[in-house]
Amino acid sequence: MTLSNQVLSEVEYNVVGKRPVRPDGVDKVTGRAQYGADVKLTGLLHAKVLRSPHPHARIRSIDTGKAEALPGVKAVITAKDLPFAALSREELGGDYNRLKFASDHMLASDKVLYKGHPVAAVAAVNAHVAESALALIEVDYEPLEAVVDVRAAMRDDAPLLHAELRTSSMGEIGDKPSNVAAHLSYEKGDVEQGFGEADVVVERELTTASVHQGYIEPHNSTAFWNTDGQLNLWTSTQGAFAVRAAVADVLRLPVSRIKVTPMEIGGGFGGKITAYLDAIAATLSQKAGAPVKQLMTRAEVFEASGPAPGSWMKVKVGAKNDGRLTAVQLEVAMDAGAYPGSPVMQAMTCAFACYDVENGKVDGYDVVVNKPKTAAYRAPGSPQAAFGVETVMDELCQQLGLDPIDFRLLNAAKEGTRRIEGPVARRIGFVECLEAARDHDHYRTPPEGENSGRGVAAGYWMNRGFQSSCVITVNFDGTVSLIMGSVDIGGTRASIAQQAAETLGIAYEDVKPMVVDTDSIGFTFITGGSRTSFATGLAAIEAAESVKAQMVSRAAKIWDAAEDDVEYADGAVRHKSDPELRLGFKDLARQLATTGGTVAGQSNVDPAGEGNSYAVHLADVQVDPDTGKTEVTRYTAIQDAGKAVHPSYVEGQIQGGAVQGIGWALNEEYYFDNSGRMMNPTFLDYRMPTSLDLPMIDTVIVEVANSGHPYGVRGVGEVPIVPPMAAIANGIHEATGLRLRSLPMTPGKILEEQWERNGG
Amino acid sequence: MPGVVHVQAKINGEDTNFLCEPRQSLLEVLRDVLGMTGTKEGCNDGNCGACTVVLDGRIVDSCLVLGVEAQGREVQTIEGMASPGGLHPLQQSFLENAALQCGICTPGFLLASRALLDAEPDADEGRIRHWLAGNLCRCTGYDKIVRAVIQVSTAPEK
Amino acid sequence: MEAFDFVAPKSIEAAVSILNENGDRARIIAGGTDILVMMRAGRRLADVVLDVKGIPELDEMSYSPEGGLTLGAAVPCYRIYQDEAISAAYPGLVDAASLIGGIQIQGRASIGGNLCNAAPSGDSIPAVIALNGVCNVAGPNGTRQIAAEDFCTAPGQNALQQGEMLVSVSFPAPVANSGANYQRFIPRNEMDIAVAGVGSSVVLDASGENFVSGRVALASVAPTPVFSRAAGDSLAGKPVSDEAIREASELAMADAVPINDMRGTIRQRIHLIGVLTRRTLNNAVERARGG
Amino acid sequence: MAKVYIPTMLQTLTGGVKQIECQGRNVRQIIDGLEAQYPGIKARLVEDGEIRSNLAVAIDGDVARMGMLERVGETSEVHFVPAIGGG
Repeated sequence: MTLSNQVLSEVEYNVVGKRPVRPDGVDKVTGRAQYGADVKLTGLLHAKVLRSPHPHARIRSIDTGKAEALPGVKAVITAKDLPFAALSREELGGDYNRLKFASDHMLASDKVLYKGHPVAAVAAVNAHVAESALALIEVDYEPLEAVVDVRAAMRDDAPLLHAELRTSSMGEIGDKPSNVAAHLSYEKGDVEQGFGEADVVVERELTTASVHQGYIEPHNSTAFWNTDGQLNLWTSTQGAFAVRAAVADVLRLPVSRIKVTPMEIGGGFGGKITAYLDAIAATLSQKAGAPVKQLMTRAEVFEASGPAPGSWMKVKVGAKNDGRLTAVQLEVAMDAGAYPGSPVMQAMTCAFACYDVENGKVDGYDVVVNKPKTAAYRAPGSPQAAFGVETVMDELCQQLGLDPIDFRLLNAAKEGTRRIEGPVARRIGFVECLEAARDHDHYRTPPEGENSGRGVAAGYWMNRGFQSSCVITVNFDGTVSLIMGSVDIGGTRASIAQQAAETLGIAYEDVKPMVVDTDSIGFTFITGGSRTSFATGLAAIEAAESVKAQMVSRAAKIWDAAEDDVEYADGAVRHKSDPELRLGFKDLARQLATTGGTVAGQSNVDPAGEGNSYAVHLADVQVDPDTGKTEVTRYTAIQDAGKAVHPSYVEGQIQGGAVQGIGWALNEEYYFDNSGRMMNPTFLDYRMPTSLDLPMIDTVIVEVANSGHPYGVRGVGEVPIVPPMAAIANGIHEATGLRLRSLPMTPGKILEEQWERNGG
Repeated sequence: MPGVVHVQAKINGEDTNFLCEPRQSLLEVLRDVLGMTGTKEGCNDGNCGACTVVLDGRIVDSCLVLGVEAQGREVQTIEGMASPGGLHPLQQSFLENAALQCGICTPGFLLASRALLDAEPDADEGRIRHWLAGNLCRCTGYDKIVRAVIQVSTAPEK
Repeated sequence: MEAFDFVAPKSIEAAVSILNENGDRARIIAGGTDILVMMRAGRRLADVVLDVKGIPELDEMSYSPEGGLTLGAAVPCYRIYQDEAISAAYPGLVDAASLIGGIQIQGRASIGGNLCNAAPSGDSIPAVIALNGVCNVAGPNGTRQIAAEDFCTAPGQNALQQGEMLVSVSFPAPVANSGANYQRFIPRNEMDIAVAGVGSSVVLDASGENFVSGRVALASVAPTPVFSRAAGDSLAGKPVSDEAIREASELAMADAVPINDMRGTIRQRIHLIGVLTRRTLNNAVERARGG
Repeated sequence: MAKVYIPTMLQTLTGGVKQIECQGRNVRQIIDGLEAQYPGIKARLVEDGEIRSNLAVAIDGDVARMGMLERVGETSEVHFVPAIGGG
């Protein structure tokens, strides 16, 4: 391993911490892995969705007659075909709004709320015919004024998206309709007093644009109803059970009538939790009496799946001359898109989690606007907040003349730090990350080249547990099958198999992991929130422990010994007092058939004890003063993984997250015209970084064990996207003297800032 | 209404006959007509490289080629990259270097990388980054992909 | 995409006849990298698509130091930069050919297609204009030539009449002490549309110290690529100097009439024309001096 | 007695009190205890018998898996925190 990727290990294991080849790797490098778009069924129809060209409009009428008459068309549906249309308001009671939002999000009934909002769908013999049929559907729209900016949407005179939406302030409901769905506030200590004690106070307003997760595989779903009324779905999702629940909700079906098979997934990053197509494909399939496959185009992915929200923030921090923080405050508004539910609460929770400060206050607003409903995107909410907080902290350091790492070490959150929303941190590795950054060759070598600068920023994600199920069955040849419900996006088959192998004391190659459908495993929450290696890993460990206990019992039977006299150690079962009696895992497996049949361990977990993630990033940038273009010339990401189960894939998560952050920092944005239409729904104009835009991304994995997991695992997938925007902004400041307070920091914006500084 | 066209092409070394509509792209033909789903669709407008195939020795985006244009020509896809004897060294290197996460862009990267190293066996990091700029990957940040290709390249710096 | 017929004529005559019969319901596919995207988006409709790559004149690339370069309209970009003699003689053309799209796109896309597509941002067009390129057109009434700077008439529209097709683009043989360069500004380093682009060519005197002539053309700052005659002409007879190059860049900026859109603002684009004109002229001078 | 932290937005209901000691072996009993002292507070925390969808209860820093049924220890700290998903 080169020095560019370091792992600072505290504990060595046999399998955990090694870098084996992933079990699904060969299928993926040979093109044999089956993704959702690859599903083939006899008599398969293809579906297309008609989408609103308007960001905001009332639907007066929809006429599908001509489309239905087109040869090759097998079914056409609108919102009238969804169960919601048949339910009365009285029947729905308090559930009315929630179900209307869920149903209208699938297919709009009375209003369209964003360009791309589905209004009808067609199933036909092929996608070309379905597309032709879309052009024959006549929709009479009454266009309405749209609002896409989060602050504009908060104004009293803003066009209202939902007539019945009122602001909920922790259960207190506002007295008139509003685009502000929720307001939350948390406070610790006394911020007024804290700012009063400060020698320096910095207060800034910042904004960020909507960005997309940018997975390369578009959404897809294939639906088929068996004649017994069982619905089968094959789909690309981060959570098969989440799809099942969402479809059951919208189609008013019991979950037992839906089987969801998660296909290989071509990237998600949070964007493949929402089920956009499945209910539509299912409804079309029911109407047509044939299986229906539906694929989104790239433009549909941009316009009608969930971006991360745009945001507005006001950040205020105060410190003594020695750098000690006295008070921090954040006001943040995030756009939820067309329906409530932005990650503003995550932003509030994460914003100051890197700092131990006595006085703090955070206020957050969840605001609906005429954009597609936002979805989760890697550490949802935290990157926006970190852009605000970490750039303002950098300005504070500059004013105080302090090194940014020394300043953060002085104020670092550590075990015992009480966060603003209340809970107290357990053992966390932020200080260790800062120290690793300070001691890194990168930080000790000045940035190279003219017009260059270095930025430092930190980030936090809380990580999550949630429910997971695993089954381990022992094959008679001594291998084990590891069955799980966690979809594998970035290599979790490997990391979970490693934990099972470590626990059983057997070789990694002897564990055969597989991801199965919703009928074949217990409820398992999504792959997301940096939970899978932690929580499903725990489930695998528990299932393995169950296997061990049963293997002990079998050996006791074979030896006619008491179970208490037999123990499991190092992949073998042995008699505690008779050294002659020892059976390796494989030898014992061979005898299972004659001692009662196979052994299977099963477990369901819903663990607490997730360990929080911290990261520190160092970014060197070079800014061309003539064009305003920023090149990232060197980049190092330092992160506490607790324990890196498969360091290569931890590095991969860190590198991938950092690069998404670099894209977010420099070029990625939803660009809207004056009427609120997205103008750049292609990979050409939505500029994600290419290989030519980046240096190698060096990593340092710090391992401060999480006490909530036997091998010390924390989550790793989310936090790498949190620091990059601020790190790059801080680097641009060092290179140019300019403080960019709006994302993305495009060449055009940098030129504008230069011109403004130079007097127009 | 225009009908279907009979096309003869050599695909992964095999003489192949298929029928397609003129409007069907080579990508559609490979996936929907021939059932070769290893070639992936990411954008359908030539901006992601997931559908990269080799057409008469050059890498192209198969979404921007009509199936009928394959008439009399030679197409190589990911399905033909490994030999019966085993994986191509690049496939092996991608596995060992963890150069894939979700895997959807992987076939395109592998074909593009092979085309590069076939033409320039000693391609260095800069050349590799330039050559692969037409292939988007959102999971890896390219670091491990570039390293995997460097490892197979004969470039002196490793 | 709506259904269409596909034909692959083997001669210019056959192609012209199909084009003439079908008017704008016939569309030519060469590299396909633009036309298929536009047809899929419904921005171009066709009853018949003509693959012209089988017509010898369109697939041919011929160069001699005396006669210059004739580039078949369907010759893909990679063939230009893979040819050592052409790369050495026309580095300014290679600049453009090697930055259109990525490697996959360069395997198919052609300079001729770029011209016919007539996008304001077409990367190769300023390079072709700067190099005095001439479009060789065939039609029902025979052949004619159109100067590259007159070829694009509006966004997505060109000077071809009913039944006409672009056969090739001719470039005069490079004269002694000449050099050319194309550069564009994009926010990424690849796979992007020019926010602004400039192609420049210069001829120096034997000393290499004085401009004999110059040509400057601009992309993405008007409804079509712009030939900034004033910028190029301003160089003639002047000593090579920062001052002369600055004056030319100001004249180029004056010829830029861009709009504000998602890719850039008016001010940014005009500013970039200044930057890129200076950079390309300096680079062209260096090449003219044998650098 | 568990130590219950009152969210800022509900401190109007407690007359500015930020923390109270409360008896209860699970979250339901804690909330009932709060309601007994400060009528109206339960409606702000609970909807249809469950913690409001955008809220969660944290017991000693761990988000309650079982919502209203989560056990609360004798000396536990109880917080009402934002409900968080991930990506």
